[in-house]
Amino acid sequence: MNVTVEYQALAPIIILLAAGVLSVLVEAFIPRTLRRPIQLMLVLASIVLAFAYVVINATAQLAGDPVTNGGQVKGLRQLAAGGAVAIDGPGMVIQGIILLVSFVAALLLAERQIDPQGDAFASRSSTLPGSEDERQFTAQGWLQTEIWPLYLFCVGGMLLFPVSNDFLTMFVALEVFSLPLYLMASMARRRRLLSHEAALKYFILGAFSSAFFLFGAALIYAATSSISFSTVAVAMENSSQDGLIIPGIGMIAVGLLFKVGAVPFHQWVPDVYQGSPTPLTAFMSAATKVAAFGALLRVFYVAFGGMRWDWRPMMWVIAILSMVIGSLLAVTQTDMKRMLAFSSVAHTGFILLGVISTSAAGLSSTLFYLLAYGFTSVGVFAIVGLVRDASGEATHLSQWAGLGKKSPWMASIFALFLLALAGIPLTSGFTGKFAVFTAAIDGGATPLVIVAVVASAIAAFFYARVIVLMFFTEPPVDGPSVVVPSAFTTVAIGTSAAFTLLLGIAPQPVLDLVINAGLFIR
Amino acid sequence: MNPNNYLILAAILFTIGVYGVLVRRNAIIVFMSVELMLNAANLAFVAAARNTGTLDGLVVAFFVMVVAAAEVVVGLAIIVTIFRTRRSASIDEASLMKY
Amino acid sequence: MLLTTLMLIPLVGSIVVFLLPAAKATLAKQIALGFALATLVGSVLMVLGLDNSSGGLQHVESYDWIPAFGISWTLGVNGISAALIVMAAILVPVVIVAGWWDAENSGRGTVKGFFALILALEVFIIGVFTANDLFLFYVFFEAMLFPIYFLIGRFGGPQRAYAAMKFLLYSLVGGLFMLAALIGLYVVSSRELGQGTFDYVTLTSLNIDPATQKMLFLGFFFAFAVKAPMVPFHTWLPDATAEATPGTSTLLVGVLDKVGTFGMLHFLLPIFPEASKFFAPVIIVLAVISIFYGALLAIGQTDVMRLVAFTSISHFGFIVLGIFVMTSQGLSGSSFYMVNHGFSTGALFLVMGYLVSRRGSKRIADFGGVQKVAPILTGVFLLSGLSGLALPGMSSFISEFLVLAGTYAVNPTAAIIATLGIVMAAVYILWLYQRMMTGVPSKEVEETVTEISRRELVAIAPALAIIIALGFVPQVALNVINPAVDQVQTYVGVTDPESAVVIEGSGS
Amino acid sequence: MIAALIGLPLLGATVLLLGGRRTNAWGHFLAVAMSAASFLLGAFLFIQMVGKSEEEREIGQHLFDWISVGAFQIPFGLHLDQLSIVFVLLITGVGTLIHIYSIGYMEHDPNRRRFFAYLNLFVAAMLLLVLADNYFLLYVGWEGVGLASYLLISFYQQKPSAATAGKKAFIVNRVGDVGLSLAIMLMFVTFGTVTFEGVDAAVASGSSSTVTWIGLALLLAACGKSAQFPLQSWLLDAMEGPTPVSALIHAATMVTAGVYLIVRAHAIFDLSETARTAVVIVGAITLLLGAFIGTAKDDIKKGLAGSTMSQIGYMVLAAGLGPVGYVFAIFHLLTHGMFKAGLFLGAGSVMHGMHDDVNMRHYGALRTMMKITYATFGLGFLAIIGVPPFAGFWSKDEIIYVAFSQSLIIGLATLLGAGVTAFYMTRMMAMTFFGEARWEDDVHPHESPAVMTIPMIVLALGSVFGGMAMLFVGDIEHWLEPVTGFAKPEHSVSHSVLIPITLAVVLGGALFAWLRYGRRPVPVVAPTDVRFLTRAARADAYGDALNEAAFMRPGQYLTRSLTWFDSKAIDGLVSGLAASIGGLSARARRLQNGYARSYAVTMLGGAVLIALILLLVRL
Repeated sequence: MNVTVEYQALAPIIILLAAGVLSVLVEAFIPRTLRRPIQLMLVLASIVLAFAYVVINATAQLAGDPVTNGGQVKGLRQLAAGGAVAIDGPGMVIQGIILLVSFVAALLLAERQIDPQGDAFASRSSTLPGSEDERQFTAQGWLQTEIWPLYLFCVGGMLLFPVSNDFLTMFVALEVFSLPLYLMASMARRRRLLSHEAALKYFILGAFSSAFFLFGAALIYAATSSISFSTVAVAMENSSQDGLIIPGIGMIAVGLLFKVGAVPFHQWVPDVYQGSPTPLTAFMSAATKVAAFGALLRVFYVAFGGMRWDWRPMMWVIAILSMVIGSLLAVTQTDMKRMLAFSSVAHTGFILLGVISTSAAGLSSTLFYLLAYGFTSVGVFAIVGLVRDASGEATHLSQWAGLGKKSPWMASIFALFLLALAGIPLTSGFTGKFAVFTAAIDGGATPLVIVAVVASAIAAFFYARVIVLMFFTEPPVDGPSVVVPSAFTTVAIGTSAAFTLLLGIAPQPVLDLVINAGLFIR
Repeated sequence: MNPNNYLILAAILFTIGVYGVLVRRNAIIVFMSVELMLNAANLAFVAAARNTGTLDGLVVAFFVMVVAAAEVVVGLAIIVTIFRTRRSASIDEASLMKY
Repeated sequence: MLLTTLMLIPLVGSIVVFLLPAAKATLAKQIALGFALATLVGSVLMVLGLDNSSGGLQHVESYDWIPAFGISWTLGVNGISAALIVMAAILVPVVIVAGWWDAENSGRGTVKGFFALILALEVFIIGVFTANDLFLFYVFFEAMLFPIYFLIGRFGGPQRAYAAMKFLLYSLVGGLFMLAALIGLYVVSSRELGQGTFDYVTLTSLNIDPATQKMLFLGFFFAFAVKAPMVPFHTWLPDATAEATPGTSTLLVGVLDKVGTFGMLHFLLPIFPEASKFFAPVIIVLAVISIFYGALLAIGQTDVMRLVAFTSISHFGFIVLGIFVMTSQGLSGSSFYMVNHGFSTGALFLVMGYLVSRRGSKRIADFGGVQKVAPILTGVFLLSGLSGLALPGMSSFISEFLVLAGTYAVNPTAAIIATLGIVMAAVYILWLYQRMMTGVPSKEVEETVTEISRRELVAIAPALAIIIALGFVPQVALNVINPAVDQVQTYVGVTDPESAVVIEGSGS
Repeated sequence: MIAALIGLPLLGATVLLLGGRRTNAWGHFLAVAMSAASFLLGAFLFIQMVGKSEEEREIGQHLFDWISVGAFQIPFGLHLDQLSIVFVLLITGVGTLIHIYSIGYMEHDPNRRRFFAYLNLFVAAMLLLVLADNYFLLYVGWEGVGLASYLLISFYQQKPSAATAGKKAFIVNRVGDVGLSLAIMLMFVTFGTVTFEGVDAAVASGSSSTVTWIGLALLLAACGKSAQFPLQSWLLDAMEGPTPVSALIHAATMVTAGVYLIVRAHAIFDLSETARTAVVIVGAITLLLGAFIGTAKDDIKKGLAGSTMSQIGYMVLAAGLGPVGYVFAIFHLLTHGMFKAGLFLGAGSVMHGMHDDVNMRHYGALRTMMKITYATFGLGFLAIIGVPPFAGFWSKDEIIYVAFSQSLIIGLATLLGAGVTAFYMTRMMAMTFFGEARWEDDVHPHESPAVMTIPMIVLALGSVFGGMAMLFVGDIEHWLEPVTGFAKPEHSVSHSVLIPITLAVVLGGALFAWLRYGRRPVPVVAPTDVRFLTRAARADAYGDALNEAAFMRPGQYLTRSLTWFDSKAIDGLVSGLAASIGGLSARARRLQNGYARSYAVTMLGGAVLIALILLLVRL
């Protein structure tokens, strides 16, 4: 059998992976001084190019219904690479979101002004924390660019993850974007012990979960004699192999729910978010969630679409747990990053509402929510990275008292992001919540919405508390201050804020987009 | 003999792997247990391939080996860093971040 | 366009004031006052433009906003909302003048910020009363919270953070349940009409099955009851008013809380008629409880601001009562009550503010004998108080009596019990007056309390003048309100009981 | 034209209140002028009315449509008929006199301007009360006089007792207002109108129970305003106000508004035996209670206040007797208005001369010092105890006569009342003007200035000739008949029998008092070793004690407990909820114990959970 490769359809993925290879070579052969500009150029360029291709593909898809013309190059709503990849509306939207977010996150990673010692990453990851040579390298102001290849591979993997159309591709994509994340998580310049710990936990648990995913895939394969979603879906309709299928679905769910950080697979989230370098946290919290939800949607809508009556109750429980426990635990957090981590767990729960309704509305609302949440999340962590004192980032809540006085603008923008996370009208967060709630009630999940409402009520408390802290409390003496970032971060924050407002005030265009994206291809 | 037994064996291996992850402190051994889980999956794939008479399972097995290798590289790198700083490979010691 | 323009005036004002350099405090005040007065003129023109022969929405304007969810920017007013808007538009300049130095006295926050927030608040107030797309209404309903939240939190008293937080959380929680119900309503409409909508008029024409109606009704009612506030969802109000500046309290209690009762009248009854009828008995009981509960607690307070807050809780009891008896007297009475209450409670809060700012204490016990040192201030106090106890001859009396008469027609028991409330009103006002104003002034009072200033008098005079004028010619307001009320009655499908019919019902 | 009656004094009040200090100099003259003008206008209207034939005497003035909501249509209309005109004359006439008197009485008061403003306000409100053509507008006047009374009672605001008394008066009146409100509501829902005309026309159609309820509600209102049992307690405290106020508001006019209300609503009482009986009983109780209280008071004003209660009791009782009584209720109201005002002004004049001392035990032998006061007071005294041919005799005698015609017990009550009245009034005379001087050292009694004595003289003349004038010249029965209806009682003890008996009782009472207080010296300090009855009378028959036990104490307790409930229970519940969420969160955090392996355990648990749910669904 001859496999044709639809290069245009796969272009975004190929571009980033290729760029990744390229940037490895850059690391290897280009002199240190030149590396940063080149790498940066490479990264931003490749992301832009990939995004351009996504747009081209999307427009081409909207041109006409391509499925008819034999899955050939032109119309791109199609299975690519011999059915291993499905480039369809939702898939492309997800890819687009990932690329946008990663572009903004890249700007954060490139920031070199907010930390007097350089950037957010260890001058040499290989040196021991607190060791003599670490001090030397730091003193000499060594700066690494080795995260860039990792970053590119990571984004490339993320692009593949939600569009992969069989379990193998999906597993590979999962590992391709996870492994770089594990490494980058360990590279923080300050508080390296925490950074290492984060990496270790992330790695062990991540590997653990992906093993579940893989074994689940094996069971499904054993039951349906196929790893391709479409065929699996068909085979499941009339399969007697419940003994294999049910555990299979469960274990695959474990693998994916881990990545989206749903309760009870969430415990890595706060630790990893706290330990990792903050720009990376921004990236993870946004991009990983988007990619993972993309994959989750595809698996449960396409492969297990016929079984929705079986897995829905399970998802109900997970969603309720995520919303309630996420909001509940955030209430008593004292560390800004951890609080936001738990809030992101809660948001996973909200997004699951969209997934559960297994309808066109559910799909589109989930996509919208992902976009909205992605930007808000990047922005919020970007600002967390700016609040610093001598020892680095000041993430303890008490240190945020009275920031509204010191730098009203940053505080106001941060407040904006918090309001968006809390789902206050005229912010993207509200539109997203509104969309998924609507889909859920329409899908007959009213009780879930009630729980969501209660959870949001609890959540409102800790968001509001931060605002009280920033605006209504007197700043402590020797409190931290908001450092003035370079253009990179400024642009990143600006974009996020802009999107957060735009999607709240005039969401119609984006809504049109996600609605027209249509359903997954089978 | 009944090829389903291979699946059962795979399940047992997987369980052993899980058990290892849960009870062993040494990061290396925990990590080995994870590898064991992956290989259990491999076995399942191969066995299933034999059952169903399709090739996909075998292909998967090859890919998984590669991926596992990559994972080893990353994993060991992280574990070694930890070990060098803490002079111990116990993953329980890496518990500064909690609550 | 008229209504949008009406909202734009204070919006522009707010932005202008906000962009001023912090040093130009006086200029900020003057500009704020100017824009507030401009808004007042605009709103008066708006009312004069109303056609009182029809109770439907007027000055309607509608533009698509988020078609994907059938959401549109639909504004329109009927007599009731128009009256409330004018009331608000009058109170805002009053508050600005009365609170001329509040920002400085609070010692926190910037002056321009204070006045920018007040104008921003006015924008949302107009929005919330004119919005006739339920989604839009919800947006304004929530947006309204934040100016107040910051007004309390930035410029309030020692407990301000706590009070602001409590206020915000109560309102947000209420709002969230409303949101759930709102979405439910949207889904219902989309099931019934194919394409979901939030358009008020369309929604009133739906016939939703009773079970669903009840669910949705409760969602909305909870939000409105928290806002109104009704016992037992009221505890945020005394704390808020105790900490907020008098001006803020005036707007909070005088205007914002009306959104709750306005919502019941304008949305609950027409959209969920069956559910409204079903729950009416329970709510009437709640309302009567509120009347007494508020009055008794007002008697028991030792802090003037809290006392006024509790009197309002009692008054809101009357308003809700009038709404849910669904007679034309009850409904018109409640609508008129909302307007009067804005002025009378506003006046009370302001005059209390004058006293508190002089004496530097909110404790009633710290006053006494003020009449000796500040007779005019005392007179103003007494006048505001009398309007607060609905003295016949004042507009508040007419509205209160309309509510009671309207109640008696359908529920004599409730009416009789509620009528006893007028005795307690006399107790809490006159006893307050006795404790604060009469007797021989203490040394502190003699030193601190000075006669009312010209500015303060100018600020409060309009409110008092209106109360008395409307007591003499209430029809000015009622002519505007009545048609809208008839409209509501037709939506609900109720008519006033014939007096003949009532003879049996009343003979107890 | 009619509106001007009200408008003039209202204008006066407004000018004085808004004008502020600027008007201090001439304020009181303006007030007097306004009141007088109003009186002249009233007189003019009266003469006009007399000129007309009986049918045309009733004139109305519809100013504008006041309130119109659905069926609730209230005109802002005035209405002048034979009943209102006599009130107009009484109010403006006595009112003007008392305005004049006050010029002298309040001369040294820094707040004189405010005092006159309030007086004018009162006159305006009282006129509105009697001129309104519907119950709702009447309510406004009703509350207006209440307000004026409140302001004037607590006029000496720095005196806590005065402030309290004012508040008490207002609140007790509010209890009465509940009655009025309910009555109006009932009228509205029953007849669909609240105008006098409409109600009178429709009343027949109402079910008897409803009409009775309306009547009782109106009675409650009357009790509040007219200090009838059980709402009498405020009147005695009301004496805290300046004496002219007591004369005008708490003797001559306002307190009689209840009688006006009952007579005005006669259509309703005509139809309800029950309501009428209730009215009679209330009247009887009050007339005895008031008289009883009067017997033991050493405070001259409080003595008179008790007497006022008792006299109004007579009127209410008469009104309760129905068509046979209405006119005499009004008749007595008018005569009482004159002589009681005169008595109060006399008392004021005495106090004026005695350094505002009100305790009669410090008086004595003043007849020489204050000749005019003595004379006028004496004439008033003769009038009130009902000595022919003085005013009180005619009106009271008629009431006693009618009372006997209705029931023996009631008749005896009125008779007894007359006796007690004679007793306490004689006691008052004796203690004040006779006996030996018991003044404090620094007191130098002196006659009051002309500005005060002239009104007293005029009123004295009224109490001498008023009765005869109204009865024989004015022919009051037939004057009022078109409004109130009038019927001669069927069978009764004939006058020829009754008058001697009455006079005998009166003389008995007077003689008894004279023996006790005229002949024997009066102790300067009130003796404490007295019989229970005296103590009871001194304590206002324990009315306040009752109120306190029945309402104040429970009310305070309820308030306190509710305040506790609000902060602890309701607010506590909410904050408790918040706290429990916090606690729960703090506990749940512990699960996040930082050990990767325990996280893995949780994940495994999750996996198991998922598997279980999936299986459960399959079952």
